[in-house]
Amino acid sequence: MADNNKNIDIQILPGALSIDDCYKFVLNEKCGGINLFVGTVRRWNKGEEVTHLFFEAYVEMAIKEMKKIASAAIEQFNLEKISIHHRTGKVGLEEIAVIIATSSKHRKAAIEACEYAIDTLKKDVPIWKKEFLKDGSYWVNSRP
Amino acid sequence: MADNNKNIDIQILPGALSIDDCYKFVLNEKCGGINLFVGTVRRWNKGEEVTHLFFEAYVEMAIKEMKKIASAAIEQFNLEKISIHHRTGKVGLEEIAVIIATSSKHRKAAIEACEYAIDTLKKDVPIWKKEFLKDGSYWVNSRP
Amino acid sequence: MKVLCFGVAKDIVGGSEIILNKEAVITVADLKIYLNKSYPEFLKYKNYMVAVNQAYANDHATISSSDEIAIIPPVSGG
Amino acid sequence: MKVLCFGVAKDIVGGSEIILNKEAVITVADLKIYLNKSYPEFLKYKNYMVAVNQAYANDHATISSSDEIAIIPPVSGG
Repeated sequence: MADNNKNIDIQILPGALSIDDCYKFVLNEKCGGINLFVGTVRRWNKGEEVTHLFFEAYVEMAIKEMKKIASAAIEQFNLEKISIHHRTGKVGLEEIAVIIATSSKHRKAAIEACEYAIDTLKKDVPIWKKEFLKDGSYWVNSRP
Repeated sequence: MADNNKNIDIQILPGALSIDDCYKFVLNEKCGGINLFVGTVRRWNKGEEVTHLFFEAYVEMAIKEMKKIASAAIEQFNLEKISIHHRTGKVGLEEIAVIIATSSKHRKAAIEACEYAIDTLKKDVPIWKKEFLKDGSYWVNSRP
Repeated sequence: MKVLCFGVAKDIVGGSEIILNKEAVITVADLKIYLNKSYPEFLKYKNYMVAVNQAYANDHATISSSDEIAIIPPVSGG
Repeated sequence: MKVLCFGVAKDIVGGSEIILNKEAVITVADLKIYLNKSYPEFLKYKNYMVAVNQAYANDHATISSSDEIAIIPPVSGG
């Protein structure tokens, strides 16, 4: 895992995320395929109108879990580099909540690793999303 | 297909491609997932050292084939939008040869549609890549 | 024993941490029983996890006041 | 009959298009036989395709000098 550290970029940020930052981190001359997944805030969720989201993170543990995901992705998919950035605080419509960028020699690995990473992030990483609707708000996955 | 046109952005460009342009095209408030595949030029290919690539396109037909791929991807994966940009001419190491961006309500569709689009592009679109090595050059897939 | 609270747990206990009246070593299962008794609203969210020293812990794990303990409601990042 | 050439086909014929000495309607298969005879190097790249009016055409398709015809060697975009 230590050897991978220079190939792993994990950040939890209170301000706007940058696709360019993630792209530049993973770009390198060994790779022909870069995949970026970008999670954005949408207005409609199951017929309800969202005004914005609020993300809270258990930052220290979230970073550890994100590093585990990154190391596992590098290992399983033979990636060169991976960057995972997650936003905290209030996030408006069409703004970016999360970016995952992966690079590998061949495209299939980069795409599949990215899908693995976002799926696992949503399952394991201690970050919580509060959805603000026109009429009220609730923590997603903890709605009574 | 006509209805899809405002959701499809196909470009073949002789200058540097912009991830930001593709991202902005597909971003919209109906979508929570955006996936970008970026094909870059790598230095090493099967042990040979590449100095640069040169792409030639049968532009009119390539655009038609790319539109077919885009329409099929929207249809099959229920995408909102798709952007496909391909470079022509000389492309240096770490520069971008192709970008595919997809947006959909949910992440899985965006990721899978992007993979479908790049796989199909490489199979069907009349664009040819000449690989320049330290000692010679050849058209990829037409090496004698 | 200090317990960090996030997401809906913060709303239930009314703050970002709670101090439990327990100094002896207990298990995660004991902690959950205690929490459910002290804050019955937790019973609505039975599938919360507990992290010990920034890693998920199972019900049999033991905890003491020197550990960093956190209530982890169902996550929803991304 | 004008035929557009791309990629390795351009190298084989020495230019971006060739004018064939055929004005009558023929099939794609006929065109390929003609090309392979006129430029034997095409035999090394047997898996090339022919496009008629900017769409892939099979061997049975007929072509005339009013069509836009192109030799499509194995593609390698992306």
